[in-house]
Amino acid sequence: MDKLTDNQIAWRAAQDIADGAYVNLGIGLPEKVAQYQPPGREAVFHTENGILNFGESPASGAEDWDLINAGKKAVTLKPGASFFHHADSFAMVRGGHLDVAILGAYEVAQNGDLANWSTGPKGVPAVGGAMDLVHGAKRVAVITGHVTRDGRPKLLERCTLPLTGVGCVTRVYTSLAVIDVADGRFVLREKLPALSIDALQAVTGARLLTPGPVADLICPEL
Amino acid sequence: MDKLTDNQIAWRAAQDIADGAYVNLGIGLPEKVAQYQPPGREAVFHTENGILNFGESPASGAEDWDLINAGKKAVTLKPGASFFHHADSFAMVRGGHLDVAILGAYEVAQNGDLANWSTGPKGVPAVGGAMDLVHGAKRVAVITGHVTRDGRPKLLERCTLPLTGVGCVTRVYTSLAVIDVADGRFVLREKLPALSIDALQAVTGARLLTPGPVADLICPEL
Amino acid sequence: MERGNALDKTVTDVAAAVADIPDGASVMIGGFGGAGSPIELIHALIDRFRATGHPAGLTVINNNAGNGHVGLAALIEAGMVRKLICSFPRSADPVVFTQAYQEGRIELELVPQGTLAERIRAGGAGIPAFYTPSSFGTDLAAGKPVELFEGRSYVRERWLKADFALVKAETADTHGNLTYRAASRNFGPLMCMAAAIAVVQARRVLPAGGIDPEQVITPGIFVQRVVEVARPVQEEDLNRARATYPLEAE
Amino acid sequence: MERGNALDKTVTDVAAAVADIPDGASVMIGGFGGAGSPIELIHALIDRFRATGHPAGLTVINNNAGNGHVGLAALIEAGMVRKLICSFPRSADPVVFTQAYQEGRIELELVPQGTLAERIRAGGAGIPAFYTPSSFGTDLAAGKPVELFEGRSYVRERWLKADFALVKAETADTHGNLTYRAASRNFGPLMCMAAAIAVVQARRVLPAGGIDPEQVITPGIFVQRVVEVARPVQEEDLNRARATYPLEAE
Repeated sequence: MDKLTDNQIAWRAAQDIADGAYVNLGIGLPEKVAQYQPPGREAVFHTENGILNFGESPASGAEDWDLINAGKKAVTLKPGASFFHHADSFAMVRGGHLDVAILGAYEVAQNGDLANWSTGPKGVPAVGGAMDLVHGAKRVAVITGHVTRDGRPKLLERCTLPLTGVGCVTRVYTSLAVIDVADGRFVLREKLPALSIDALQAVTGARLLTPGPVADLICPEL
Repeated sequence: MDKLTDNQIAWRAAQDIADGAYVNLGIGLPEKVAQYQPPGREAVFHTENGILNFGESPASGAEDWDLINAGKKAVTLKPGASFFHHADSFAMVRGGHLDVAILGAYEVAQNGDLANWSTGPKGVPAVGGAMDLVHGAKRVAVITGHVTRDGRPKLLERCTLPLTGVGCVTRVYTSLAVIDVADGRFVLREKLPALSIDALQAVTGARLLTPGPVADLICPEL
Repeated sequence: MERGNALDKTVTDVAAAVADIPDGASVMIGGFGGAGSPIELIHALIDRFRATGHPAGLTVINNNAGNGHVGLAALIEAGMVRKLICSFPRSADPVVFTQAYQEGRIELELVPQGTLAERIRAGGAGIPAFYTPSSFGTDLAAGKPVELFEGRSYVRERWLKADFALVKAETADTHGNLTYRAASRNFGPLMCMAAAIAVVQARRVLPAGGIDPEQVITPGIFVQRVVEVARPVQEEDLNRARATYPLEAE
Repeated sequence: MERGNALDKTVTDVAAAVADIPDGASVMIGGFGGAGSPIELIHALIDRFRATGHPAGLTVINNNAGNGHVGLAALIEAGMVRKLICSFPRSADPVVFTQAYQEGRIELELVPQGTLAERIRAGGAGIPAFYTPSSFGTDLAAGKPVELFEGRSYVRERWLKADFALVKAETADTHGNLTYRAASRNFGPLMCMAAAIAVVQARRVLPAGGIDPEQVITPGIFVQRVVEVARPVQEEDLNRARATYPLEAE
C-alpha cells in the first residue's frame, strides 16, 4: 500500500501549526515536524528540560552538551530563547501554555486515549514527560504510522497497552490519513487520494466516521 | 514598674540569633532586632516581598522605591543579596528555610497560639505574610511589651482575638521577661532582676512555670 | 523564508493594551505597594472607563488595596472594582479602599500573602489545589478542607487564575521575555503565568534576542502583550506629591 | 565589627563535601542526562564507598538512571543505590541500571517528569501535597487519591524531600547564591530547595556579591555547601570516550 514517508507525515502535521504557536514535539518522529514550518510562520519550540525557542542541531563537533533537548540531542538557540528550571518548564506544559503537543503513539483509541509509554510489563518502564504533555497542551496531536511494523492497526476502539492519558488526543496524523477524535469516535478528515475509505477502514481498528467531506491528503515529495 | 525599652527587647532577641542565620523580622518593633546583631555574627535578613540580605535604610532622598521591604520602607542591599518572586519568597518561608521569624503580637497563649493580625470584626482586616511565617520558620519568636498599653496581659491561657497560627510560638521576648512555650505551658527563663516572680505573674495572664533556674534579664542602655 | 509576525507581541500604547478588558473581568495587578505597580496601564483603564463607562465590575487581584488616590486606589475610587482579592488592604493612605469597604461598595477576599502567591502560581502551573499549613486553625481557613500529612494539619487551597494581568517589567523583548527591577519583581512572574492575557508595560522593549536567555525571568510564553512605557511613574513619588488620578481632579 | 563566617559555605574539596552522607540517605542528584550532572561529586561519593564501604543503601532521585559507566550509572554499578526515583530510566547505554533492575538489585519508583519536578518543588516549598492532571487514569496513578475540580479529574501527589542534594552550578558565591549554564539548570534549583543539605559544585566560586542580585537563580538560603570544581567533566564527553569510573577499571 502506498503511504506517506515519515517526512511527509511530519510535513502534514506542520501545516496545522499556526504562526506564533508554542509547540512541544515528542522525541523521534514528532521532532521532524520542526523542519516543515510553512513559510511566513514562526513557531516557538519548547523542550521539557528547560528551553524555549531552540533551533536546529549544531554541526557535528560544535555541540554544547549543556544545550540539549528532551531527546538529549544537542540543539542551538534562536533569538528570544530562554532557560528555566523543570518546575517552570512543566508549569508551561501543565498550565495550558503550549498551543500544541505532537506525540508519537503505540496506540490511539477512538475516545482519545493514548498509549505511548509502555509496551507492557517486560523491560524497564520509562515515562518521561508524556503524561504531563497529554494533559497540558491546548491541542494534543499524534503523529504515527497508520499500522505497526507488523501491520496491526494502531487506531483502536480501546487501547490494549498501558495508557499515557485518558481522552487527550484530538487529531491523528498517520501515514495514510488525518483523523480527528470527536465525541468519542474517529472522524476521517483526509486520506491518500488513491486509497479507498474501505481500504483505510480495513487497516483501522475502529470505525471511521465521515460526517463531512474527506479531503485528499496530498504532500510534497520529501 | 521598670521595664525594657523597645530597643532593649530587640537587643535581647538579637542575642539568640546564630551566626549565619536566615531571619525574617515582622514589621514594626521586630525590625529593630536587625540593629543589634552581636559582634562576630552575621545574619541574612529576608523580606517577604522578595529580597534576601537587605541592609539598612538609605539616606533620605536616596531611596529607590523598587527596593523596599515588607513594611514598604526603602532598604539597601548587602553583598550576596538576591531578588526573587513571591512564590519563591514564600517557598523560603513555608518550606522551613528560615532559621527564625520574629513577630509582634496582640496576644500569645501558653499553648503557643498567636494572635497578631486582627483586633476583631471592626475595621479593615489585613493579614499579609504573618500566617505563612508562623508555620514556616524553624523557630517562631514573639517580641512585645509584656502588657497592652492599658496594662492588660498579652500572655494568656487562651487567645481571645482571631488567631494567626496555632501552637507556633516557642519563645516570647517581652519588656519584662524571656518566656518559652514548652508542652503547652509558659516557662520563665529570664526576668528583670528587680522584678519578683510574683510581680511578673501578676501581669501575666497564664501561669508561669519555673522548672529550671530563672536568669537575670540584663540589657545595655539602649 | 518570509517570517511570521504573530510572535511580535508589542502594542502601540497603553490604551490599546487594555482596550478589550470587559466588564466583570478578573484582573491581576502586579506590584507590592508601589514597587512593580503598572501605574500607566491602570490609568489607561481608568481613562477608558471615564470615556466609555467600561470596564466596570472588575475583580482585582493584588497584594494590597492601593495607596492614596493613584493607581489601584484610583481604580477603586472610580468605582470600577466590585471585588478585591488581596492579603493586606492597608497602606500609608488607605482611605479609598477603607471607605468603599465600610460602605459595602467593594467585596474583600482576604488571603494570606504566601497563599495568595502560591494560588496564583498554581493557576499558572495547572495545579487546581494544594495544601498549605498557613491559616490552619484560623478564621481564614473557615470552610476549607483540612488534611493531616505526617501528623501535621494543612488547609487545601484552590488555584487562582484571571482573565487579564497587568504587570510592570524593566525590559521586554518583542516575544514577551521579561526582566524586572529589584523588588518590583514580586508578583509579576506569577501573574503572567496565571492570566489568560498578560499585558506588560516595560521600560524598554528590545528585539527578540535582546535579553540574554540566562537572564530571562518571565519567558515570553507567559506574555501576550507588551507596551513600552519608557518613563514610568513610581506610585510612591506620586503619593509623596499628593497626586490624584485623573490629574485634573487635583 | 568582627564578622561571622557561618555564611561562608565553601568546603575545600569534593571529598569533604560528601563526607557525611550516611548509609540509607536519600540523595537528589541534579542533571537531565549529562547536562547538569554533578559528576565530580558523584565520583567523590564512589571513592568514599570504595575506601570505607559507605554510604550504601542510598535512595537516589534523578530524572534518569545514568548512562554508560560514569556518574550516576557508576554509582549504581558500585552497588550503592537501593532505590531510584526517576521519570526516564533509559539512555544511550542504560546497561548498568537495566541489569540491576532486572536482577532485582534496585527498586524503581517511576514518576512522570512534570510530577517529579513539582513534587521536588513542593518539598522545597512546604506544600505536602498537590493535585495534577498528569497520570490520571494510568497505572502510575494506582492507589493515589483522585479528586474532581471543575469537572476534571486530578491525582493527588505528595512532596518529595531528601537528606542531600548534589547539584552542579556554573557560578556560586560564598553564600551559596548560584547561576547555572544553559539547560544544565533543569532540576538544580528545585533540588537545592528540597534537600536538607544541598551540596553544590560550581565552576567558579566568587566572594559574596560576585553575582548580580538580579541574576541569582538559586538564592543562597537553599544551599548549604559549595565546592569549586573549575574544570568539570561532561558526562557526554566521558561516554563518547567510553570511560568507566573508577578509571582504573577501564
